[in-house]
Formats: sequence, C-alpha cells, structure tokens
Amino acid sequence: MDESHSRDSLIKYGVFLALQKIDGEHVKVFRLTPKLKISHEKLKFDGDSVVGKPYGLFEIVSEQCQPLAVEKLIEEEVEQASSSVEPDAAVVKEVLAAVLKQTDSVEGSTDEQTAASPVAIAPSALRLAVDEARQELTQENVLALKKNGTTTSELVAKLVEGNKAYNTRTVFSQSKYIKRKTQKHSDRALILRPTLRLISSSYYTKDADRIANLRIDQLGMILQMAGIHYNKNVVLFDQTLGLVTAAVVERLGGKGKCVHIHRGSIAQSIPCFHSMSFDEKISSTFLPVRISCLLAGKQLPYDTNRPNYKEGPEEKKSKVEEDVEMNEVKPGTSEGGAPFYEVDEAALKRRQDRLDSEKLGLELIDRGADSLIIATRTVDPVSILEILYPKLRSGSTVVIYGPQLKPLIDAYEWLVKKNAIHMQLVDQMYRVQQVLPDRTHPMMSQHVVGGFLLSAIKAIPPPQTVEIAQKFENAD
Amino acid sequence: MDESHSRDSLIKYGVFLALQKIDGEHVKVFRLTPKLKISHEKLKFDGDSVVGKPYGLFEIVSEQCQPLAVEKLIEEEVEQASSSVEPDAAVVKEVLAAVLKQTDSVEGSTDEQTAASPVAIAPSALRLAVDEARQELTQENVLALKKNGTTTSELVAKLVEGNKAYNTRTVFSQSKYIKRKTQKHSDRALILRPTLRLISSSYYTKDADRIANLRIDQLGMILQMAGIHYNKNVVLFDQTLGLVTAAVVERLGGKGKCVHIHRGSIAQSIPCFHSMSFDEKISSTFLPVRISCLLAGKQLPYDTNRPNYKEGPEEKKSKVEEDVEMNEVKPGTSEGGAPFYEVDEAALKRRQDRLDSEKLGLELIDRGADSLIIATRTVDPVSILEILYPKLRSGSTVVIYGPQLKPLIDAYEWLVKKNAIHMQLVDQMYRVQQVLPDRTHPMMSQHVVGGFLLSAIKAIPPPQTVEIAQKFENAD
Amino acid sequence: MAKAVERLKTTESVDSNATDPNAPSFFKYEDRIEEGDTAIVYVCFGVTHAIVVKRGMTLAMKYGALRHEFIIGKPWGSRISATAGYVYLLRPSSELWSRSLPRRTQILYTHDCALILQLLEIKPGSVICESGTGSGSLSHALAMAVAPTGHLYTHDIDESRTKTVEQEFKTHGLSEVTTPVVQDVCKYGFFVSNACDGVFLDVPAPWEAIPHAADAISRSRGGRLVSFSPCIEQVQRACEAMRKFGFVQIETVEIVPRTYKVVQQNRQSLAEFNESGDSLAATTNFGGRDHRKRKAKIEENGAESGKSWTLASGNCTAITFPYNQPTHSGYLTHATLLPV
Amino acid sequence: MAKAVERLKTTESVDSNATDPNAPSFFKYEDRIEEGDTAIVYVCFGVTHAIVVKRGMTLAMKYGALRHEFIIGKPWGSRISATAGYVYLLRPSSELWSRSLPRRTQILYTHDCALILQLLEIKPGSVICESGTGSGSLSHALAMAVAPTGHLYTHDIDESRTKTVEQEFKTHGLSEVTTPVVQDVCKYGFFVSNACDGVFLDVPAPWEAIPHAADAISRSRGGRLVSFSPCIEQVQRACEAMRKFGFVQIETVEIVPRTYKVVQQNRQSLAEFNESGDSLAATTNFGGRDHRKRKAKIEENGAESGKSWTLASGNCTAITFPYNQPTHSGYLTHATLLPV
Repeated sequence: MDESHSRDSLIKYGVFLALQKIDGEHVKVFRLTPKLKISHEKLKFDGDSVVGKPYGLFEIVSEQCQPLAVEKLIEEEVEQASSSVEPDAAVVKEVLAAVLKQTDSVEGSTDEQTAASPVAIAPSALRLAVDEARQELTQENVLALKKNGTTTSELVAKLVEGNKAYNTRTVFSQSKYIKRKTQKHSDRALILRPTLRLISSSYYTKDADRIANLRIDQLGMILQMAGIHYNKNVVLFDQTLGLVTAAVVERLGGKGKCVHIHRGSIAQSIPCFHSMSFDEKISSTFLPVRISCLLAGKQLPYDTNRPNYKEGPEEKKSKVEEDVEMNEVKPGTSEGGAPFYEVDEAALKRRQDRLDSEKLGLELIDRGADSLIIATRTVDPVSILEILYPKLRSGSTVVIYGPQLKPLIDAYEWLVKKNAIHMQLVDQMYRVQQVLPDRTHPMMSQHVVGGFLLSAIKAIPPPQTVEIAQKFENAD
Repeated sequence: MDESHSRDSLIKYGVFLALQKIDGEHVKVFRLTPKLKISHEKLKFDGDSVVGKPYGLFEIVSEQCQPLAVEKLIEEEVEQASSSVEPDAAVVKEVLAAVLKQTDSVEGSTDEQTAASPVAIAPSALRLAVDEARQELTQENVLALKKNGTTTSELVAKLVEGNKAYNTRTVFSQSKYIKRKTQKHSDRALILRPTLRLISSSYYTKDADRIANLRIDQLGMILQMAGIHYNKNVVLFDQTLGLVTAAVVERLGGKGKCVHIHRGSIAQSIPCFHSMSFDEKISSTFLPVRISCLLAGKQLPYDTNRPNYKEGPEEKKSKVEEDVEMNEVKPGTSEGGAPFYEVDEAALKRRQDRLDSEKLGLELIDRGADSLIIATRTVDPVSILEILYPKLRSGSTVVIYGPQLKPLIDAYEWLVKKNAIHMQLVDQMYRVQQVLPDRTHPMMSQHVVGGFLLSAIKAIPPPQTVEIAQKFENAD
Repeated sequence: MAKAVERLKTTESVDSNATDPNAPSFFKYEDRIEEGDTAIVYVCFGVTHAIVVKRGMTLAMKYGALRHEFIIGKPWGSRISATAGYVYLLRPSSELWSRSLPRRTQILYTHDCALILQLLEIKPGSVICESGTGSGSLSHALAMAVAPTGHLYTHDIDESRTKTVEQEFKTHGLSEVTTPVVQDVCKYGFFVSNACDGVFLDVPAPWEAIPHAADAISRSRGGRLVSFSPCIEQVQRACEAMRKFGFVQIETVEIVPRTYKVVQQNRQSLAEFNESGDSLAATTNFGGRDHRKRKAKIEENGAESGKSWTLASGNCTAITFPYNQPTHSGYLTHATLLPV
Repeated sequence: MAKAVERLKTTESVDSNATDPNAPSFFKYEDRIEEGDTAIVYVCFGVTHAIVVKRGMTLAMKYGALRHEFIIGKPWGSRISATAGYVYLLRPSSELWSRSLPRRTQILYTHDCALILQLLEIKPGSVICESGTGSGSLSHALAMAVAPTGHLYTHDIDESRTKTVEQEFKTHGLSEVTTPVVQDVCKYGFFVSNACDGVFLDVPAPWEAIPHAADAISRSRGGRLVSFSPCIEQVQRACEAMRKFGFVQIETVEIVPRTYKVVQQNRQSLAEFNESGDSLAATTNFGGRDHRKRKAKIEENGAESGKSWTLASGNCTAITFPYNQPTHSGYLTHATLLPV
C-alpha cells in the first residue's frame, strides 16, 4: 500500500479520480484527460487546473481548482461548534440578528413571531413556499458574483439577505435553506484516488441497476463469507461491472488467483476494475477466462475471422460509447475500446498473454479453487454452479449474490441436494443517519435497492460409515 | 364508546382482561374465571383478587392484586428524573457509593477501575460473567423475602448488595443488571380491557404464525387502504384468528356490514374477535357466511347428520383444546366449543339467527360490497378474488394481506387483467426504539416477521370511446 | 380556568347540511355521481385531483380538459375520456383525499396515518384532540373514524389553515363531528379538558403540549396519546415528559415502508448470456444509455406500469421500486393515561 | 513523547513459526488436515467448535466424543462420525472463527465486520489500529486482510484478553502481522503515531480516542476512521469530535440484517381450505400446540433445516426466520483524514 501511495502523490493526466463535493451526496469517478471540463452537482471546473497538484481538498474559484488546507475546515468547525454549544435557538437568533443588521430590505412585521418560533422540527410547521419567487438576487447576480470570485460563505450570506421570506420561515426550513444554498454554491471538493468504497458509492447512487444493486455493505459480505485474503484461489462470475472483481483482486494483494469468467473474447464491461488502476503486480492475479471455454470444457483458440459471439448491434454500440465516457478503458492499453480484429504485433503479443492467463485460470478451475463467487444480475446461478461447483475443492466457500430472491432460492435447493453445509440466505437494510445537534434522524429518503446473499461450504459426500464403525466400538 | 366504558368500570368474572407488566414486554389476553391462577412473565397472582376492582395499575404482594395509584409512578419518575439531570457518570457513582457503603462483602480491589470506567456502552467492554454463580442471595432467600412482602425496589437493592460482581461491571452491564432484576421481580402490572392494540400485540409476539404475522402497523394499513368507517359494507376473508374481523367490526361501530367468510358451519377460530366482547349493537354488523354457500352460489341448509367438512382429527382436537385455553369461546354462548349436533330449542333458535345473518350477508355480496379484504395465511387470494371480485361495486376497494409475496404477485397479475387501478404492493419494517437518557438506540432484537399488502380499486371496464368521442370535437 | 381566557379563537362549526342524508358527504354511497359530490379524478398512479362536481366547471389536467357535465350521472369507478386521455372517477376516501388535497404543509404518509389511528385506539364515538391541523390530511382520517357519534377537535396556530379545513369539512359532510380551533396547544392547551379519549401531537416541541394532553384526556375513561417527531432529540424530551405526567406503556416506534413493482422476471442461462449478453435486463426492459429517462417515465406510471406490458402468468416477480424511497418520516411515541 | 512513557504494556510478538511455510496457519491450503492445524468442527448450523488438532486429544460435543486421531489425514470438508452423530471438518476462516471462538466479550456480528473492513478500505499492506481487542473476532478478520505485508495493532485495557488473543494469533500463524497492546487508547493513544492507514474504535467514549486516532494516522498517506457505537448519543459526540479534528466525509450508517429459511410453499384454494382447513401451514409443517418446542428445534437446525425435508423443485419460497432477529447492533460512523 505504501508504494502505491507514495509512487504518484501528484495528480497527472491519465489517472482516474474520485470527485466529491464537501457535503455533496454523490461521488463521480472519471479519468482525467487534457482539456476536460468537469461538471458535478453544480460544480464546474477545468480538469487541467488539478494537474500537478496533490490529491485532497480543493476550492474552486472561477472554475479553477486551488488546493485548500484542511485547517481551514477545522477552524470553521471550531467556530461553528463553539456557537452550537448553545441550544439551537440561540444560533438561529444570532443568524437572524446578523441578517437583520446587514440588510434594510427585510420587512420587519414577522420578526417577533420567528424569533419566538419553536426550535425543533414539525412537518406541519413547514411552509412550502417557493424560494426562487421570493429571491431578490437574480440568477445573473449570482453568476456574476461567482465569476468575481466571491466565496461560498459570502455568497450564502448575500442570498440570505436577499431572501425576503427568510425570517418568516421556521427554524427547520431556515437551516434547510442555508444548507441547501451552501450545498448548491459550495465550491469545495475532495479529489481523491478512487477506492472501492468511492467507486461502489458512485455506481450505486448513479447506476444501481448496472451493478445488480450491489451496495458496499453487501460487497463486504461477499468478501467476508467467501473468506478472501492474500494467497486465495478464487473463481468469480461478475455481472457488477467489475466491482466484485476489483474487490477480490485488491484483497489478494498480488498473491493468489482471481479467475474472472467473461463473455466474448476479452473481459469487457469492467469499468470498476479499470478505475482502480491496479499496478502490474496486483493485476497479475486477474485471470480472465472465456465462458465459451468453460462450456466447451477446454481452451479454445481465438477465431479471428468470426468473433464467437454476436453483438446485439445498436444496443451494444451505444453501450461501448457509454463505457468510454465512463472511462472503462484502461489507460495505456487498447483493451476494451480496441476493435476486435487485431493484426499488429503488439496485439498478437497481448493475445498470447491473454491465452497464457486463461490457461492458468482453466488449470486452477480444474485443480479446484478455494472459493466460488457468483455476483449475478440476469444469469441463473444454477447454470454456473452446474459447471463450476463440481470442480471446487472440498471445504471451499460458495457465495452467490443477486438482486432477485427466486434464483437464489433455486440455487439453495440445488446446493442442498449436493450436500453443501453452513448455508445462509440473508439480505440487509442499510440506512444513513443524519447526525446534527438537535436534528438527528435517519435520512428522510435514500437509495434502498439491494440484493440477496446466499453462502455455503462445499462438503465431501459422506464417507462409508462402515469404515468409521469399525474403528469405534460404540459407534452409532 | 362512553357507554361501554362507564357500563362496567369494575372487573368481574367472565370478562376478558389484558395483562401487562410494567416494563414487561408481552401482553397476555385471557378470560377471568373463578379460581384462576395467573402466571405471566414471572408474575403470579390469584385471579380472584382482581374481582370488583377497577381496571388499571396493580401491585402484587403475596400473589394478591392491590390497586396502585398512578401518582406513585409519577413520584418515582420525578425522583429518578431529578437525579438523571446529572450526567450518567454521577448516577453511577452514586449507586456505587451507596452499594459500597451498605455492604462489607464487596471485594475492594477493583473499585477504582470501575469508578473510572467509561460511562457509555461498548460491547467489547461487556463481561459475560454468569450472574447466578456470583449471587450471594440464594433463590430461597429471594422467595422468602417475596413471601414476606418485601417491595421490588427493596429486593433489587438487596440483590445488588449480594452480587459480588456488581462493582466490577461496566455501566452498561450494571444498568442492564438493575433493569433485568427489576423486571424479573417487578410486581406491578396493568390490567386493562382488551383493545385491538393489546390483542394484536399479544398474538403477534406469542403466536405470529397463527395470525399470518399480521402486525399492528399492517393491520392499520388494511383498514386505511380499505377505507373502513361507519356505514361501510365490507366482505372479509380472515385467516388471522379474527383479528381483522374485530378491527373492521369495531370501526363500523354498529352501522354497516362486515360479511365474514368462514369454513365449517359456524365461524370459529376467531379468538381475537371474542376477546373484544363487543356488545349486541356493535356485533350486529358481523354477518358470518359459509364458504360452502359461496362455492355453491346459494344459501345451503344445515346438514345436521353430516357436518359438511372433515376435521383433521388429532390436529383439530388439540387445536380446539388450545383455543379453549385461549378463551376462544364467547362467554355465555356455546358457540365455538359446542358440539356440532345441536338439538335443543335454544340451539335451533341460534341456528335460525345464523341463517338469517348469513342470508343478509349473501344478499350484500350479491348487491355489491364497497370493500373486499382478504387477510390470508394459506389460501390463495386469487381463488377468493375469482368468486368475490366480480360482485363488488365499481369503485370499491380491494385489500389483500398475506405473509408471502408470491401469492400477492399472482393476485396483482389477476387484478391487472381485470383493469383494477390504484394498485400498490408494499411492506414495511417496524422497529421499536429504546429511549433512555444517553442510552437511546433501536431495540437490539425484536420480532421482525410481517407480511405484504396489495391494494387496488375496482374500476368499470372502459366505456365505448365512440360514445365519448361524439361529444368532444377534439377527442383524442 | 385560565384556559378559557387565553383561548385565542374558536371557529364554530355550521351543521346545516349534516342532517340531510342526500347532502354531499364522504359517507354517501350512491351508485352514481351527483352534483355537489366530491370526486377524485384519478389520472394515473400518483396523480389525482379532488373536485367538487358542478355544472359549468371544467377540470384542466394532464390529459386535457374534463367538463363536469360529463361526470354527473356516471357510476363511481367509471373510466371517462377527457380531451387528451382517459381518467377514472373515484369515491373520496381519506387515503385518496390525502393524495389529492391542496397541500398547505408537509403531510403525514399513509402508513403513519394508518398506525396513528391504531395507536389512538380510535373508533366511532371516540373524542380526539389533534394538533396541528396542517393540511387536514390526518384530520380527515380521524374525523371519518370517529363519525357519526364521536368528535374531533383539531388545533392549529395558523388561522388560514383552520379556516380552509373547516370549509373542507363542510363540503365533505364532516362538520358535525369536527371542531377546528385556532390555538397554540403548547401554550394554551386544548379546546377541551377532561373530555377526550385520545390526543395526537405533531408539534415542534411536544414536551410542552404533553401536560395539556394529560389535561384534555378524560379522567374517568383514561386515554391514549400519540406524538409524531422527526428527530430523536424531540422523542427523548417527549418520553421524559410523558413519564413525568403519569403516562404508562410509553413506547417509541418507527416504520420504514417499502414499495414494489411487479415485473417480468427474465432469467438466462450462462450459455444464453454468452450468446446474447445481458441486453435483456434482469427484470425490466429499461437499462443502457437512456435508462434514466426511461426510469423517470416508468416512475410516473408507478406501480401500475406493469399494465402496459404483457405479464406472462406465473413468471412475474416484485422489485423494489422506485430505487430511491422514503426511509424516515418520524418516530411515533405512544402512551396510555390510566383513568383515575 | 509522553505517549511512550505512559504506555502501559506491550506484549512483543514471537514470530518463530511465521517463516516456516508448513507451520499451522489460517493461510495454509493443504488438502488434508495435519497435526497442529486449527480445524473448525461443524456440528450443525450455529454450532461449531474450534480445535487445535493434537494426537491423544478428544473433543466432547453434542454428538458425543471425537478423537483427534481420526481427524488427522482427513481431507478438509470431510464428514466424519463421532460417537453419537457426524460432523464436518472445516478450514478456519475469519467468519467461522468468529462463530467458534471462546467469547470473552460480546462480539461484532459478521455483517458489521464485513462493512467495517470495507469502510477501512483495508487490503494487504494496510497498517491498522484497533481498540478494543475484545474476543479478537474482528482482530482476526483485520489481521487476515492486511497480511502478509501490513500490520494490525490491537489495543485493549484488559491484559488477559490481550494475552489470549496474542496466543491465538501465534497458533493461527498471524503473529508476524499483529501486535496486541495493553493500553487505554482514550487516555494514552495508540501504540503508533503518524503511521497507520486506518483506525477502528469500539470503545465506550469514542470522542476521547478520536484525537489520538488522528495522531495515529499517517500524515503523508492520510487514512480512514471507523467507530462503532450502540447509542445515538455516542454517535453525536463522536461526529462532533471528528469534525473538530479535521476528518471529512463523515457519515453514520447502520445495517439491519434479515435471515431467511427456504421452505416449501403450500398454497391451497378456497375450496381446498373449506374441505380440509389450514392444518397444512402456509409454509412449514410446524404450528399448533407444540409449535414453540418445534420452533426451537428448527431454530437449532437453522437455515439448513430444509435439508431434512424433500424440497419439491421450484415450489420453494424463503421466509423470514427466526421470527425474532437482531434489529440493532450499533451505528458505524466513518470518516477520512486527508494527507497533509
């Protein structure tokens, strides 16, 4: 871990980045290429402006990224914390007082009512007034201020000034308003190396369907129940855009094997794996094996004249385009985005490397892996079990994840018949809490989709009890 | 409501009672008969001792119930509250100091460690020592003290004194210990009239399977989605021991109709309905109709020589016994527990009454009810829809509850084909919170089973659009 | 009592039409729609409009214009064509009303309303106090449950809300069983004392209202208290106050609902997947590039979107939908006050 | 630094066997069981025993006696007969170890462990600090994840726990990657400073340990912090402390797991029900009088009880089981400390 962290401490072109606004909800994972205009949750900046800077906290002024010291955040936090030692009402009064002092445009009629208004939240007290209609600062004003390099907190103060309705709001809507405005105009962001946590979060909130609704907690359960650690031999079917593959390869740490079963002639549609930018040593455990080889029961040559599967033409095309946009392509190689008919020397070399890896993978399958992971979206797990389960070593772990319960029930039945043991079928609710002084509650709404997890251990069919009975006098 | 409340303000033989310990977890619903020994969550008393006393709070001393003023609880609460204004640590130190002062038998070696121990909970800090082994008060001592009329709080104090391990515990286990001991020896209980809330809670925690896992929140949803209120005409299939039937009949308040579809010749296995002890006016909306009449499409006579269904012999016998134990029998009538061959005059009269009610019920079904509720456990809702849905008035509500999702999905498909609208398929998680100063968290474990709810509205098949098109010039 | 003096304002209910059985009412169960009836125009899942049917009026909505003329005399539950699509005409119920009402405040979810009614142990004849009135969504559910012999006193600090809900009650035939009151129950308590069977609180500082709730509940019958609060800190203070004022059986619960959509389940074998990829999505036919737009479209159609497809019998499954759902509304704390 | 002085006690790890590839280890993947190996004896769902295989020893358990002699040389995953029934011999994994270990404290559930590892962004090479060690359940999972090039410093205030887990690490071939430390991290901080990639806290007052956690994390690499607390009040204080000490991406989450059992689904039509009643339960064959006893029996067999029945293919369903399940363990609050 140390090497990879110290190796490239500055951001450069070609790397994948994870971008998250401070107090933002979503993570964006993308590859940094020259002249990229980045836009994310109302945040806009030139990609070029981060090149050569260290990963971390940035402030964006006039669409340029400037590194920001964390101390700045701490200072602000301490200020805020010292004032929030008082009950909320005091904070609110301060804010109101400040607003009233700074501006003349506020109608004074309802001040008293607001100041005396209750501290906490009641939904029925929430007025559903339309903010924008009452906002005196126009959109143009705001943009102009931003162009001039006004900081976020200054801007929010101005917005609060300009909002006539502000002091007729309840505390709930006031704090919500400040928060919303801060968020909308916040120009602070974290730019970090992608990690599985960030990639998982990014795809889950943006595109849960494409990763089979796999959430980080369930990804963790897959690894835990499969018992993934360095030097383990794992066979994997992955319909989660490479998310599970990336997690397994990372945990292997360069030692062990991760046989990745894929359709087509090369492993594709694994942007999550590519986003991790594993180095050569870590990647060495990644052994892609074609499904057609599994179905045929032997390694097949590459048929250069006729790809051994058909692309569903338009659908597939647009998918490739999208994947390019999502930076599925691994930088520095042509895999994934390259045409399927390769002629040059380098391509032939890569193909030979792939065939070598595949051979290793097929050998491992035949020798018996220690763990089988099926992370499925549409494929019936039983059709995979039928091919791979018989070859597993005894005592190996089997973990099946899927967004639907029924296929897992069928797999459960199948495994019961094969005498698998330690079988568990689980799902889990995952909920984020808002933790703020006097405003602590679970998030009011969030992504709730997930999947189910079936785990088991392969046991050897019972030995002849005669053999044992001979040894024990008091055998049952 | 006023009448029923003032009518019988004192407890008498024959009534159903809901018993709950203060701080206890379960509600027990039972019928008070002479010489009953009641035992519930370590609580024991003579049933006779409550006769003639008002419903409410009791203290049990030497197995006799004595009414207790609520003021007593308030006083204690105020005392407790005033001490818990201080942070927890102070409370704990006080308790510890008190314990140390009162007893000589405590080994002093670990005092300091405990006093300095952290205030809040960490699971890893929880010692799993076996309490009883370290308890100096023997079981006999405890029983003797109880016989002598020692109050619960005195007893707990003695137990704390006698427990050598007490001051080596963390605060978590200390408070848990006190709570557990208080609960175990608490001799305070509420004895109330059964309400749907209490009956629902009682069956859900004790016997969820028999009421199809129906929880109070989902019972509420059934009533809400079906739109039950006074003067509504409802047809109901109930496999929840009469829980849904009781809820509907209560909401009708004596006006409207609740046609209850049942197997056999009389409505049985509805202990929840009987526990409510509805008066004649309220009960008048309850119209039991035999399934066999529905299947035959007409009212059938009673076949006195051959009951038109077979009892699954042993299983059914033991069930009847159990139901008697559970006071399924309505007091003052022989229904439910009576033999099926009735000969006397009164029985003939009751049979005629039942036939009259059934006739009313069948007429309502044919005229068209406003709401159909299917609360099923084993019966396929589609097989009920097929008979009853076509007869519903247009615009009527349909609510189907069941512990399994698949039958509801099938019902959904069926209803889609019949052009039902406003269809919703939902379930819900229901969780109890512990709310205590500095120890607030969801309950660590609880009953989690529940069911699924499908609701819909019956719409009239589309009218010929031609008719409409003539009226509009710009029709689509 | 000081209370009578401090009471801010009571709007007396007018019960002119309550005695007329043919007057418009949420309780009327005629076969056909009459002028003056409140009807719910059901456009599609999640889109409904409540109208009072009146000759000469026209409803403008998503599917164009709908002249009330054509509604009168139609059976309830009818499908009827508007200028740009068809809609259904439904009887009002408290559930449909809460979906259709003009929202003046955030309203409680149906699942919370449903549980609140259970926890209040409400039934015809119950006397209930509520605060605040808000948009009157729960008020309608409460009023319909206590009718015809009970009563609902609903309190709010905002006079305009109270006035509006009073008018709605009149239109819906609920005037006789309701009394809307402009009053801050935290300061001045409830309109009645020693009278009701249940109190529901949805106020920012429930602990301030709890002593007043104890006062409002009938001493001879006892009663139930239910308090709704979004934040755990409010719950903590409320529980403390309930214990202090003699409530028993204090319990806090929360509901997290889950809605499903019924879709075709498409499963493929490994060989089929190898041959044709997963262009066939797991359960639905949306996915790929434009899936966000398609998702939005499906969401609009809601749970009934299945209707537009041919559902192959027996091959259906239910998926959690939409992907983003409410995961918290508030905690419900309930308790009993024993008779004295 | 004052820290070195205040440090209570460090137990130095002995790495005698770590270099020997044939030494007993959780990472060994031989085909057959050898003397000295740790084996998990799987009795039935929920009942497992961890043993160190040694000639002359006998395991006494539910299904009678099992002499270690007969285990040696058996393939992993074998079924073997004891004196009163058969059991399976399984390779140790952190999941099976956490089920089998001698519990000295309450331990974290598997689902929490699994998420903690994800939130720590752990991988081979990571340097992790943990407090408290407790029964060493999570410690094993952490140690196995950072091996072979990372390190786990696990802290506890109880010396006996630390000693025990140290011995376990030795037996399990994890000594080289672990350092158990007797130290109160809330008072004296962690064993390392400016060195680690992640800190996990399961302590009563996490807010006291958070400044020390910030100190323990590598300044040049930054790192992750995860804190586990059962009560919301602990979470509130911990979040405040994290903000104050410069952590970002602070988020609190909780997991509520649900376990299922696969059973036959018995459905009946209304006519069938009328004929024979629901003596056939909805999904299982328990019910009626003695169902509590039967329930207990089934619970013991756990999720695998289905095995004793003939599962009719395609006619199965999953039911929530057992009826009573954990609904809360703790909140997990996690945050990032950026490099400086």
